[in-house]
Amino acid sequence: MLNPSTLLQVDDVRVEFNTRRGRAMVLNGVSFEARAGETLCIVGESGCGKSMTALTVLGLVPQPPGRVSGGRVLFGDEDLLQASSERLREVRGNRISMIFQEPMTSLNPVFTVGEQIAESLRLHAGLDRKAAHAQAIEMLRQVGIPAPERRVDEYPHQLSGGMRQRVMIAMALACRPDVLIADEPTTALDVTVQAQIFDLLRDLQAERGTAIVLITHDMGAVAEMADRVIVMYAGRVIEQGTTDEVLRSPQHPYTRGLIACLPELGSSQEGERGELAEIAGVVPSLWELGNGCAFRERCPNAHARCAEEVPPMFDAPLPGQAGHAAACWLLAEADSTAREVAAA
Amino acid sequence: QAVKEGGTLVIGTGQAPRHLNGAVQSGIATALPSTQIFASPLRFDDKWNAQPYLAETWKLSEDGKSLTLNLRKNAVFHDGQPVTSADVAFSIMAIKANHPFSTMLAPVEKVDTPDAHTAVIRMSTPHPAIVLAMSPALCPILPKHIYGDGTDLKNHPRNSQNVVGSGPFKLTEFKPGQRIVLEKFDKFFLPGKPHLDKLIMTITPDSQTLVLGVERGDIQLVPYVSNAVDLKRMKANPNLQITDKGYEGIGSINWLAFNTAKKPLNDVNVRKAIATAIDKNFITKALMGGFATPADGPIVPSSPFAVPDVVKYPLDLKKSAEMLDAAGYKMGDGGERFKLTIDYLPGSDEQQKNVAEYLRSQLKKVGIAVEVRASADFPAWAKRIASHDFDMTMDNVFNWGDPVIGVHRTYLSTNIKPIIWTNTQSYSNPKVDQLLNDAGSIIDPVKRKAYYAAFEKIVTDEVPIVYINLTPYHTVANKKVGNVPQSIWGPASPLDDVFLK
Amino acid sequence: MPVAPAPSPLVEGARMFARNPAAVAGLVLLLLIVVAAVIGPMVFVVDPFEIRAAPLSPPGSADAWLGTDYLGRDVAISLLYGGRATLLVGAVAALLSVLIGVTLGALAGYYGGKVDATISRVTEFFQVLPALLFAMVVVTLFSPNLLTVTLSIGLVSWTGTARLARAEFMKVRDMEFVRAERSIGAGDARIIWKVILPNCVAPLVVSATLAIGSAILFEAGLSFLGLGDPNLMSWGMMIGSSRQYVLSSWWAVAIPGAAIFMTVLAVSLIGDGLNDALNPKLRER
Amino acid sequence: MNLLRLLASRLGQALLLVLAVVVLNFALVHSAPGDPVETIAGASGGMSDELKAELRQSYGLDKPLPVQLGVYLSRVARLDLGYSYFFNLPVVDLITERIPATLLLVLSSVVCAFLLGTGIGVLAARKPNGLLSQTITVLSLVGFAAPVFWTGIMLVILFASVLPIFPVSDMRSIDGSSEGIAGMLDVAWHLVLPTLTLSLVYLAHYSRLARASMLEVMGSDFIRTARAKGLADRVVLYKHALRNAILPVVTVLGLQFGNVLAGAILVETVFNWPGLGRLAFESVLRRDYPTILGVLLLSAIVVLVMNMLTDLCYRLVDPRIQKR
Amino acid sequence: MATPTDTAPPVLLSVTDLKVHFPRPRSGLLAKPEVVRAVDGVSFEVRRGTTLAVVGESGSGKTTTALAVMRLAPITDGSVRLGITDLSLLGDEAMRQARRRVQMIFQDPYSSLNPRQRVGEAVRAPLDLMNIGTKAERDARVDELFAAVGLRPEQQQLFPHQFSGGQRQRINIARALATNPELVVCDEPVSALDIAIRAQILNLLARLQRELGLTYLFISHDMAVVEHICDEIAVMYLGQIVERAPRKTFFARPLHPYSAALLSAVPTVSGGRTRAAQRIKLVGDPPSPINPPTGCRFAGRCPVAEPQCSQPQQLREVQPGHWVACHRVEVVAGKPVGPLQWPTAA
Ligand SMILES: Nc1ncnc2c1ncn2[C@@H]1O[C@H](COP(=O)(O)OP(=O)(O)OP(=O)(O)O)[C@@H](O)[C@H]1O
Ligand SMILES: Nc1ncnc2c1ncn2[C@@H]1O[C@H](COP(=O)(O)OP(=O)(O)OP(=O)(O)O)[C@@H](O)[C@H]1O
Ligand SMILES: [Mg+2]
Ligand SMILES: [Mg+2]
Repeated sequence: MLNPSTLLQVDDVRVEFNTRRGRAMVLNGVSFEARAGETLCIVGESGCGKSMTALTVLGLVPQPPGRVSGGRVLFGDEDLLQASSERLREVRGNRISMIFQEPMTSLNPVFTVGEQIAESLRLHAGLDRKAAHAQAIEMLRQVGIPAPERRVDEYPHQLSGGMRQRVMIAMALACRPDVLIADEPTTALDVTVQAQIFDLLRDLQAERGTAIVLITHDMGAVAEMADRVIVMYAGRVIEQGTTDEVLRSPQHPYTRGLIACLPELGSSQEGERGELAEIAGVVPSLWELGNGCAFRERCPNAHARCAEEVPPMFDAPLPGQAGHAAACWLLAEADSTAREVAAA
Repeated sequence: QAVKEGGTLVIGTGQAPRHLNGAVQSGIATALPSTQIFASPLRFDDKWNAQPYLAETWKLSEDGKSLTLNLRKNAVFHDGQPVTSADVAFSIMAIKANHPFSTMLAPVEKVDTPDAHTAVIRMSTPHPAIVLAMSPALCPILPKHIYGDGTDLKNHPRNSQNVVGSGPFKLTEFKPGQRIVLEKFDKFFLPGKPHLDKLIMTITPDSQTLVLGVERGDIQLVPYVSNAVDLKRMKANPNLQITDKGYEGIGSINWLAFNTAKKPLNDVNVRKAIATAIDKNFITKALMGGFATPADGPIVPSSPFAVPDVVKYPLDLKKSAEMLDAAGYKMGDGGERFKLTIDYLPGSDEQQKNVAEYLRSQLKKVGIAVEVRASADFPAWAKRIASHDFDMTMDNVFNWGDPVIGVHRTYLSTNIKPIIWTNTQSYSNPKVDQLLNDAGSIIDPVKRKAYYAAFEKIVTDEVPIVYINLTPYHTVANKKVGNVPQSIWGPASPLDDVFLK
Repeated sequence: MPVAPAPSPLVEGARMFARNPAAVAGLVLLLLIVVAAVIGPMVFVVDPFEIRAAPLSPPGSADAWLGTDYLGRDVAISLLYGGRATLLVGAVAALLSVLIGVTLGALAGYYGGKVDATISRVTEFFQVLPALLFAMVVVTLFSPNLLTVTLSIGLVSWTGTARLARAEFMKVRDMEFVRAERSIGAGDARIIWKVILPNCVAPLVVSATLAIGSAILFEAGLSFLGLGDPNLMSWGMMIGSSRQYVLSSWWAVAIPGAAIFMTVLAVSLIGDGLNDALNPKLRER
Repeated sequence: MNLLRLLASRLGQALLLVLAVVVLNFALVHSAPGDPVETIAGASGGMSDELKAELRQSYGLDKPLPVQLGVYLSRVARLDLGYSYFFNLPVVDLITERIPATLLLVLSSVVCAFLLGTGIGVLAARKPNGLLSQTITVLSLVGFAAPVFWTGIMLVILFASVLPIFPVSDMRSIDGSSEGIAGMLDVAWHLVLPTLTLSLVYLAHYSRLARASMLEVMGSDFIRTARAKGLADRVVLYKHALRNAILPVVTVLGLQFGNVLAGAILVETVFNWPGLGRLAFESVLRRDYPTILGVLLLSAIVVLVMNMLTDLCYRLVDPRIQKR
Repeated sequence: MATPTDTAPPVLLSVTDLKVHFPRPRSGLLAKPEVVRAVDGVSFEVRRGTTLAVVGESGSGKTTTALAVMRLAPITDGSVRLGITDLSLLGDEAMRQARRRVQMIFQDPYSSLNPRQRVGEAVRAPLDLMNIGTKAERDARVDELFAAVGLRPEQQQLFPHQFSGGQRQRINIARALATNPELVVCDEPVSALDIAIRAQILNLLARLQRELGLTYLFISHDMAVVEHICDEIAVMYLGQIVERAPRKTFFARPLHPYSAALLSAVPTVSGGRTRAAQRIKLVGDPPSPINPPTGCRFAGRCPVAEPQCSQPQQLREVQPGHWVACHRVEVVAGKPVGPLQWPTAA
């Protein structure tokens, strides 16, 4: 299964939060891999653990109250969860870097953007002050900021949201990382600006072969950006596969529902307007997950088994979709029938 | 004991002088520095005897209406100008015009200056206090060439800056409210004096700081200490010497004054009843730690005019109650006959506030409800008393040497004025007026004493004032200090004799 | 989904508070002090100014177990009676300062613009005046008694609350539920007092608690300078009047000081506890 | 250019405030019962009515109040604060002589409290549940709760008798006419206890504030960004967090200056420090109106200047401010 | 349906040349005052029972327009007419009375409910404030509303924090419907919600419109949502409407370059990467509303701008019901043609 171009492999990672309300299982065995030159998208509803997954990779889970209680994060053949904090710092911002959701608050308001970019260059690339400054200007130019010589000495509050997000990207890419994790980099931005940012990410990836892990909740963005997708629900990966596979033939009822309930552009041209499909109910509380499939309460096809056992990943029963898998007991039946058919 | 020359004496004081010119400002705060800077015609020893100072000799005429002063020829001011009779004449007239003790030089009409070193003070009536009025604290001789420039003397800029006198020390630094630094005047007219090189007066309103300073040896001399707790503490200190001599001149009495114009205090029997209910012994022993002595009359015992034969009111609560009953103030509901207020001079708790509070609890025992009215500051108290808006008040009043200066003012019916430290009791007895006026216009001390004896008998009988105690002023000095001032004016006299061992 | 019984925010806050041992300790301490100050004088009906034993008896003496001051007044009894004045002045002055502060802050924060500018100037003005000095002047000018002392403390110490209230009101004013309230036709008064105020109550309660502490300290400071009500035994006055004798009777200063300290400490502990209990951010954890 | 304009407008506002302070104080002082002449009369042992009237006239107290105010304002504008009733010296001289002592005390306390306070606060924020952090929470409460004059007196007791290593009163040794280095050392020596006393309160305050603000900043997004860059904890803490965390402390510092000055009155009284506070206190007791007015005015100016200075500091630390 | 024929429903809301300017606090005594032209001359009409959607970038003045319609933002100039009443002229009391006819649903389900008020109270408040019905009638109405938005009556006793985002938005809707309003202004009612919840709320809104004949002024920046729900659409850019058209016409062929660019920028599941590759690329960010350019406000970012664009642009009707403010839109053979063609493959 391990692809030679795999840069980062997350394997069965578990994170829990100990709070006054009790223990919340925020991540319950999340696995995925990021490959060079490829974009992996993580989608899911708010609170399903997308950001936490990203933070776990970089060892930034707030501790306490959080705790990584299991799994491995393999970077090369090194388990980052076991690495020393010095080693982690060497990796962060250098080999694996990250862009955050809120460009408004993710930049330090009291330093110039140039300084914030140059800082990681000085740290990781060992550049001196002048060289780092020059390189910062270069980075700003590369992310498409006009008049970078002037902008480099400005403070974050003097820039618009889109520009700030570009600065974040410049900062993240300054040391030419192998992996870039982008946590909803465009949710706070307008669509026209989002498009610019996506274009930029794509161009930079094409140029450098960076592996991008893009976290989003927008299916359209997934379709546009992703090579492969994982869908998360309540701290678990419930479906994974290539973008085409997951979007065209979703296997998990949740994924299916998610795609069906999207209003799509172009609907006006298709005659009468219909009702949108709905997924009833809400995401269960992470404190009360219990046994069984977390989606069972909202699932139209739930049956007894769903309440008893957490479904493992089953390969999609579709021809030619090797990597496509989903965690649903419905597939187990299909799986077994398929196997029976194969055996027969 | 051999006198040693030189050294710096640090004097600690709690009172900040407004300025340093004793000619226009009374009070011990100013007197302390003023007597070092300015010389006066005469000075006094510890037995009320006048001594030569600027005047080598002096003579009071037979009729008591003129005093001739023969000045030294070698006396110069700090700026080098000689001291002449013109300066004396100027100063005496200036004091008459500006000093708050209006009775002190009231009879003075003019000062003749037959020559540069003779001054003759001419008075309209015989004035018994004239010699005492020549004391350092009361009659500083100012240089006419400086203070005679026509500027209002009370607000003269040279009262606090660049002050020039002819005394043993000259001013080098005056930080208002903080410190005064004086240096030996090397052309002082008394040969070989002063012994000290430098005098520093450090002003600290906090008595604790003074005590600490003395204990540590930072401060060598503290005058006017009256606080029992401090005195007790310092008395126990082997490095310190402590004396109550030197306060005969000012003659400070702590007393309870009645507003005799107000009911029920206009009734002499009520006043007597109150006096009878007061335990002076408790006050002096318990409240004042045994340092104070009870006072029984208007003139301090150390004065030549004091008499022991006055009406006294030994403590007798039962009798007091009977007297009140007899006066028609029967015990009402809740054991209360009537209500009174008592004020006190703010600032010196032990002498004033504590006694007032003691009186409240004591008078309650005979059925008088007393409310202690506190004044936040001196002006608040002064205003109440001056406007006669009080029932009783604790007060602290000085004899200032001669009764003419410090005693008459309290009892003369002509002196019922809206001013504090006048006859704010509204006490009026023609007999007393007569006695005082007579005593104030003759010179013969024996006759005067007789008048005062009669006076004392009357006022102690009519009790416009209950004399509580003599203020237990003490001078605390380091054992290293020699010749701690002991004259009747104590520290408010030139410290030219003081030295450091 | 089963519906949980609706816990009111108050109950929730109380529960949070009860879980904080320091805050509970503060509450217990304060209750003890208040009870002592209220009940004490009822049990020992005496004149606290009365001289009861030899002056300067150290603590542990037979007649006065906390000693006597320079006058022979019982420190323990003074302490009981003094607590009344101190607590009373503290509480009333704090109330006054909170009232002024919240009202002005609310108006400034809610209306903004010119109202805000005017009120902010006034606030700034009172901030520029050194509070204690100003209070000293007021008290001496108008004779020191319970009323002037309380008023002057209230008058000089409201600025902090006003700023806080202003900031909170500005924050809440722009929230959508306030807009929603206006869109259903609510008037300014209702919005200010019924809608916004309850939502700023947490920081304001905390600030009010702390204001009590400050007012007590303030009263003590004035009394210490001799500017308290002289006919009223208070802790600050005990310190102020015994200060002259501190070298001979440390207890007469140390004990009332410790009482002030304990009271203010208790109040601050409660304030801290309330801060945690009323802070929804912390509650979620 | 923007800064200049801003400074000018701030200055204008400050002037208005000062004017308001002057007018209010004047009105207050003159609306109160009690008469300064009574004080002078009292202090000089009584005075006749004519003398008092004369005195009133010479101080201009006989004129109608608005006239007095006008005269006072025009004199204030010329930096003439009149003559002290008590000392009969120019108030300006009296005050200027006391300013250095007070400024020395206040600044040294504030600087100590600020530096130490933020330092401790930051250390505590590193481990919000650690021992140091808990200690600071407790200590800051203690510092807040202890009346400043009481702390001072306790220190006096301690250092007066038990451990006499620091002077407990005044600013210089009594006979110390020492100049230069020795004089400065002498002053520094005397400064220790008053500074300690005054700074304890603010130390408590600032450390608490710094800790809270630091904790808040440490939870913010940009700190996560800095971490994600691979910066060492030290750099994150001292470079990225501290500059932001210090802002509320600076704000409070500026706002509280009036309080610090007030605290100085108590401390100056306890330690007999020859500063403005003591002068103010004594003038209040003596009803020395010109001096009281002068001190109030000057304190207001000092507070305003300090506010402006903190504002300037704020500008240096926080680039966002320039936009407003 | 969207073409103005005799059968078209009557106009309910009519906004004419609306301007909302906010004076900015001066930065100092001497600084010159600045004005934020949040809404700068906006006109539109909404017909009874239909939905007009307003889209635009963040900061383009959508919310301000909505608030001005509600009289919650100060109207600098222009008029807002509801039926025959001119809301902009009403006094305080008359406005209070008029409020029962217009209600609003806010964007953020978390901050639009008073955290200290039980949700039943929140829904009741409009009835109480406007004195509608007796107490019993009000209780009944609240129950009815809860049922209508799909909540259980016993949930009235809970506090907002005990609800999920979607439920809160239902409560908001219930509150807005309490007074039986004719017009409901919805300011981004679903943009803070998760995809799965979004569909529930959109369906609810559509159902309520059908059942109650509501009129919506629907503000959003999500083109897909807008296309789903609206009858007419207005595109705002920097305080002005640049294009207004019936749904079908607009989504088939937006005319204004900005509309075209906006539409092309929306990523879709079906479009995927192909669509991304074809999109109209814009550069830069919208200028500030403080000192907007005098001419076409989009000219700075417009790929087809020409010197003439610095002239003020009038909104003109290029085909019945289709208005656009771009002089480069031409009418060729009765059909309007925009300067930027997209999607290239329709
Ligand atoms: N400090 C914390 N204490 C307790 N729970 C936390 C904490 N931080 C995060 N969580 C929980 O962890 C879960 C996952 O959070 P995460 O931020 O990864 O979600 P997400 O998928 O990124 O959501 P969003 O789309 O809203 O960003 C959430 O349910 C959240 O409640
Ligand atoms: N009260 C106000 N004072 C000053 N400026 C304001 C005010 N309200 C809004 N603005 C400004 O008016 C402009 C338009 O704001 P508005 O909220 O209407 O935009 P919007 O289109 O709703 O944006 P978003 O999509 O972000 O909600 C913005 O630049 C905003 O900063
Ligand atoms: Mg997230
Ligand atoms: Mg908006």
